[in-house]
Amino acid sequence: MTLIPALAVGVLFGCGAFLLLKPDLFRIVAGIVLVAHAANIALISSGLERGQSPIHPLAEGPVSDPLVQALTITALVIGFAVTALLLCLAYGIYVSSKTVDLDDLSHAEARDERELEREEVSV
Amino acid sequence: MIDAPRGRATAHSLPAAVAILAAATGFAATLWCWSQGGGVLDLPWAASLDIRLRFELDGLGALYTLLATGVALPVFVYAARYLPAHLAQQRRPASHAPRFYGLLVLFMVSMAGLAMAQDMVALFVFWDLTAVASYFLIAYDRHEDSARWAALMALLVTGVSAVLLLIGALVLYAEYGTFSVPELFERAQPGGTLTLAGGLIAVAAVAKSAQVPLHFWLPRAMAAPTPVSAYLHSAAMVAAGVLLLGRLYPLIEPSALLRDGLLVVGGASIAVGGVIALTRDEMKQLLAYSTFSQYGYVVFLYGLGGAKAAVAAAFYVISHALAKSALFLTAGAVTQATGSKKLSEVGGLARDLPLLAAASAAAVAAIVALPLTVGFFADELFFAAALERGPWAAALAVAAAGLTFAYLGRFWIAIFLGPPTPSGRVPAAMLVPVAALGACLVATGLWPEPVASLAAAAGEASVRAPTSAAVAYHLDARSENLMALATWSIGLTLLALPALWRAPAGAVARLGTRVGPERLYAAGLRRVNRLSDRVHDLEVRDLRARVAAVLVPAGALVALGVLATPTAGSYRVGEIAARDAALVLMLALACVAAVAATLQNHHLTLTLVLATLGFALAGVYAFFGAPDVALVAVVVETLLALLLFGVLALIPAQVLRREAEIRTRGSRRWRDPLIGVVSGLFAFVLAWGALSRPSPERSVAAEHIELAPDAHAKDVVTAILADFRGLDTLGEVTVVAVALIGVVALLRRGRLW
Amino acid sequence: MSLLVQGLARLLLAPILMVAFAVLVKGYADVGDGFAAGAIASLAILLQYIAFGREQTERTLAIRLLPAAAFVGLLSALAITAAPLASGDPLLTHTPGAGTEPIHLGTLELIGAFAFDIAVFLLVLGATLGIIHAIAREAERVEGIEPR
Amino acid sequence: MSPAIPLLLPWAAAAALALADGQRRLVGWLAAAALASTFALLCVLAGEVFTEGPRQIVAGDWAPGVGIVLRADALGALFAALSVGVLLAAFVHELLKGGQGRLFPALVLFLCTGLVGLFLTGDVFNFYVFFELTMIASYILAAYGGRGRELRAGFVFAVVNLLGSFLFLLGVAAVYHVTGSLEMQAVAARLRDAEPSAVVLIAVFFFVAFGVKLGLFPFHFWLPPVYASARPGVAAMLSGAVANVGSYGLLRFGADILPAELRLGAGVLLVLGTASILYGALQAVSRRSVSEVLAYSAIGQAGYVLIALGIGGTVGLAAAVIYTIVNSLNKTLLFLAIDLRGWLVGAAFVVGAFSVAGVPPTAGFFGKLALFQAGIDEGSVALVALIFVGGALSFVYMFQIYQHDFWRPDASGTPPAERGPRSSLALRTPTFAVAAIVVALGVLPEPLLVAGREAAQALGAIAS
Repeated sequence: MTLIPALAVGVLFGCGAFLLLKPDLFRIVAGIVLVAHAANIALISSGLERGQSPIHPLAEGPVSDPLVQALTITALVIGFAVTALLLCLAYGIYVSSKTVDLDDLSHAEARDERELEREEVSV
Repeated sequence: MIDAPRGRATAHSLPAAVAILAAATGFAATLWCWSQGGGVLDLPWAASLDIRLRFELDGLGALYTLLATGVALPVFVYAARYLPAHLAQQRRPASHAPRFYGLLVLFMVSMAGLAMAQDMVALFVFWDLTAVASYFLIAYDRHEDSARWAALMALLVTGVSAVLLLIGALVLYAEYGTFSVPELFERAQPGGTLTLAGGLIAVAAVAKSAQVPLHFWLPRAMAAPTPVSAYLHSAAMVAAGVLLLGRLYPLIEPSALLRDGLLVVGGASIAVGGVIALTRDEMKQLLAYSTFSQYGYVVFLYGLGGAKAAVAAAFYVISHALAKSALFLTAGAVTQATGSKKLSEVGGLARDLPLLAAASAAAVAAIVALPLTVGFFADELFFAAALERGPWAAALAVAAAGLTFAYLGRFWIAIFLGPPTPSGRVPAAMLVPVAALGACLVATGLWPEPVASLAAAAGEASVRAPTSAAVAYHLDARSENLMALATWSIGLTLLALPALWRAPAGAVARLGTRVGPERLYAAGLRRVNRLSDRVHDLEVRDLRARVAAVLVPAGALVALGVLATPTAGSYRVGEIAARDAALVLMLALACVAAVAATLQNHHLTLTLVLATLGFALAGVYAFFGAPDVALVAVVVETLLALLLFGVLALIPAQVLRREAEIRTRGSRRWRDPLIGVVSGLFAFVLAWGALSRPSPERSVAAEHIELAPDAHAKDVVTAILADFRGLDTLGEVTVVAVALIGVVALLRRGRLW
Repeated sequence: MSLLVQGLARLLLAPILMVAFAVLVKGYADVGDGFAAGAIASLAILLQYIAFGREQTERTLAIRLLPAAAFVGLLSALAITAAPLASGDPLLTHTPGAGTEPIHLGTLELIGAFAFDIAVFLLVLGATLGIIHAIAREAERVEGIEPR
Repeated sequence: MSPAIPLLLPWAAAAALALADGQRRLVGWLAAAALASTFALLCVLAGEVFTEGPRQIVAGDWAPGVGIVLRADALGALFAALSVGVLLAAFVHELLKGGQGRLFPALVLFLCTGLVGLFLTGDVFNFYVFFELTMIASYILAAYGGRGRELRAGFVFAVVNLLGSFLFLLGVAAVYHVTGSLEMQAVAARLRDAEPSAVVLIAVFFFVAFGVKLGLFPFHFWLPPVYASARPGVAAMLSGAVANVGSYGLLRFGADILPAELRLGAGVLLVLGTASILYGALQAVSRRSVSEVLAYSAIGQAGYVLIALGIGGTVGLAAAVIYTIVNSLNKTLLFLAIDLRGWLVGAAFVVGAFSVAGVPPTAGFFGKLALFQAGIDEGSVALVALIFVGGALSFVYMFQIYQHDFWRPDASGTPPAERGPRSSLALRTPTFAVAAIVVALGVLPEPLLVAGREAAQALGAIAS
């Protein structure tokens, strides 16, 4: 069980990265969600032992690493919070520019820029 | 000329008085201290860097401090009269006056500090301070394009080249372990390091003294008000360059290469400055070219090497400073009287302004080395030093002096002789300083002893050996006298027959404007700006490219990391037991869902796929023996899916549909998946590499399991969350709280309800 | 359909809240913690939003102060964290200390960390509710000006 | 003093003030008071650390590692004090200017909490948590109250930096698996014995994560729109305080925890640093608005920190620390100054400009000096030439834009920076205070130099 979780991390991260390259704001959010999942799998699988749930009283035998579980929970919660924020940010962009497409937004940005660059800098 | 308004006179007179007082006090104090045999002030500054503020009033220090304060005195007196009219003419408030005097005093003080500093870093600090002061003074009329252009040019040339001085100091420090100038002199050994450091220092000095090819900023700096030009050209800023050469001479002199370089630079400056000065019509321009030509003499002298040359250089600086400031003030007074700045527009002023004519005649005489002025001795020493080097140097010296004679003669004759132009009154306060300087030049011409002893002391400081400067009039046919005679005759010839030089000199001047270094500077600046624009146009402005710009280099770095370390045997497949089947299956499901997510165009299906993925991962956690995580994952995924639905429901369906129907086109069709694969690969490599190498040491988790009962908990995970690593939990929930703040800030203008 | 949902929602509210409470108090002995409990409770309330709409839900359930309670929760968590500093111990030092028997309420052990978990519960419940409320209000605004 | 106190104080203040209406002046001033006390506490803490050595406590009174370790060493305490000081100045500026949102004070305090936490924690995962706290507060601040442009910039900021954060988290997971610990000292010790092939990859992930944060070429593309569109006070916070996270992360995780990998990657650092310096400076030259110039300048300045880090050794690390401090003060000063009008504002700006160009008597001079010294100690002509060229370009861009904005009259006859109503003296005070500090550190550099040296030595302490 070394290669398999690593593969899963790779697949999730790659898919997330691919989604991040999309022009659609919501698919970008989905990309962040996937990347966060990849990190969570990496966390949970980086436990140094695997076995029964770490709840006392413990039977004989290996116990699943409780520390990475706690870390994963923390990371999950943080991921939830930032995703919620990112969603609202994406929605805020929609409200202000009536589009969820980054290509449209880039045009707007380029327009702002041209406005600014009209004049040469002269000392 | 518009007279200064009487009101708000205090804005002018008080700071002017303070400045004049400061100059006078400084001069008197320096004189007194010097007469007491100098002195040393040694203060700790930055002990960690081994930098001290060590000042010493040695010959060189005394010379330049006396110049800085002594020339400041008449210049400031003149400014007190000049500035109100200047501001009134430009319709500027009197409140602009104090900063002028403040900057002038800063200029003076930094010059004095530079003159006396005996620590390389302290030298650099005062060196840069003169650049700062001159920057603001040149740009004093900042609404004028020429002033701003000139100020930026002066700052870029002198400020950037100054850094070379710092680098030189640091190179010496790395080699000899000290910033102290006297200690450096003791420890420095001729060789590559010294030549390198000396060369860097010499470049800084040459730029500051406006020597070819870094001379072009100086004529531009004429955009400054007249008192500033007068001061900058005579006793400060430009003088700082040769002061540095004198101060650090023992670091430069050992290298023949550097000496020859100085000879070339000095000679070229004399020639270029002199020839162009011949062609200038604007008074201040002529004087500006004259200045860097004159400093060319000094640089040339330092290039000659030896004690005699060092003394001659010091002597020359004194005589030039006095004379040049007088000439600038003359130009200012003439402009004040006639309203004109050009030689061709004035003439015959000797009748209306006899005092000015006489005083400036003394100044011109001093520079062209006529007897009865201190300038005669300056040139005598110059000729003597050149002679010592050889006949070619002597010939060059004579030619140079002849050129000087011609253009300065032209200057004086054009202003004061010929048909008179109508002129207004010149206030006494603007005449007296010129007269005083002229008188000073004549007085020292008759009694050169003080100047000579000061120059000798300065030369001594430069070459670290006793020197002397015995000057006197000798009515015999010694070679110096013959050279002087030759000079005068060359000068007179040039003056009498302008046809001889008009065409070639004009050609040189035109060539200079067309391909000269100023042109290079302007083109360089423009090109840097253009290049900047072009690079900016290339910059990615698109989020996708921004994300790719993180992922692709990260992938490259990971690849580098893999290549840089041995990988054989460091990746293990690990054993997969039969009981892991469910886990593997769930992971596979998650992967399938992830791939499916990349293929979904519809937002609602995408949300469902994401939820599937989340729940599959909850299963993974469960099979990892982590029920706590699974529980949290389930509720979080549920909340997240609902949130996604909720937000998507706020957006009109057609907007989403249109977005879903957009197909990726062009190079993105293969580029995006490729970047995705690369990113997946590097994440995989990291995860696999790390997972292949479990820590051989006892993990801290084992201690957590043991200690959980001490925390009164049965569930170790909860114990970690609430006790062992409670700070993490506190931080994590704070992130949730801040996310709430963000959401309400975005959607509800910060209202929680 | 909507009647069915409303009925179910009303029916499920109390049991889900019970589950949340159980997850909270049993966190130390079994699976669960403050975060999970808070999230479960907020799911229960979210269900009411879906079934009855924002206005009715907010009328029948007194949840107006819950988003603010998130910060009260954070404050109490901080107070619990900082309390040991008063007696010169490092932050988060648990009471009762190791080896001391805590007070029992039935099978429930009263320990400092439990209070910490309650604070976390409050925070999570309040924060998620605040987000839900903000989105629900936004939905009303959108429907008000942009009929679809 | 326990490092917990300056951590918990802004935290509690943030939670309490989130309940109040931040548009009320009282609330704003309470937040400023909280920031000021945090700053004072951190100064005291830094003083103690500098004179008596690091302060360490373990949360929950457990053994180090079992509980989370909070450790204030010279580097952490210094960066914490610096960043909170910058936040204080920028926040008071925004407060006096008014018009900020209801939750603005609370957000700034949360940002402060995150920063103090991540500078003072001695635990790798805890660092991640505070890192995220800092970043989420920054995202919101960048987008706060904005319409189109700010929101877009905020979104890009969030996405790119989240990607960086998750890369960091992947690295943390790997660190735990390889070492079995999260406590920095134990991690550092165990990583030394670990097989290099995994550790190098961890180092790469950390480097990318902090490179993104610092705005290093080529990870910088998010930075210019964010700095250019945020309100000046927020831009000052981001460039003066939040960007320190990147330098700190590189120093802590590079020089402290992964010194061998840092040496291995020195070449890469130098190459990327060079690219950053040239790219940032070149871009900055012809930008038309001051905030854009400053944004690109920030990219260039990050390159200097990287170069110093690549040179390494006590001299190089000290240069990195000194340069970070100087850069943080410069950026704060300049961003605040462009928001002001009136007497001496130009002077304050020009102090910052001279400091960026490394002209005495400003703190920037000693930053440059330290860099040159590091370059010369390394014996590299190319590096010295690079720092020289970068410095020359900084003269060009700073003074072109200074003259353009503060001197050059436009069609209306006044320079752009003199248009509009004068700012009150009170509003100008924070900016003047920062300018005074920049000059004071240029005149009396010893505190700066000692701080740099001590912090650099503290870095060696863990590894040895």
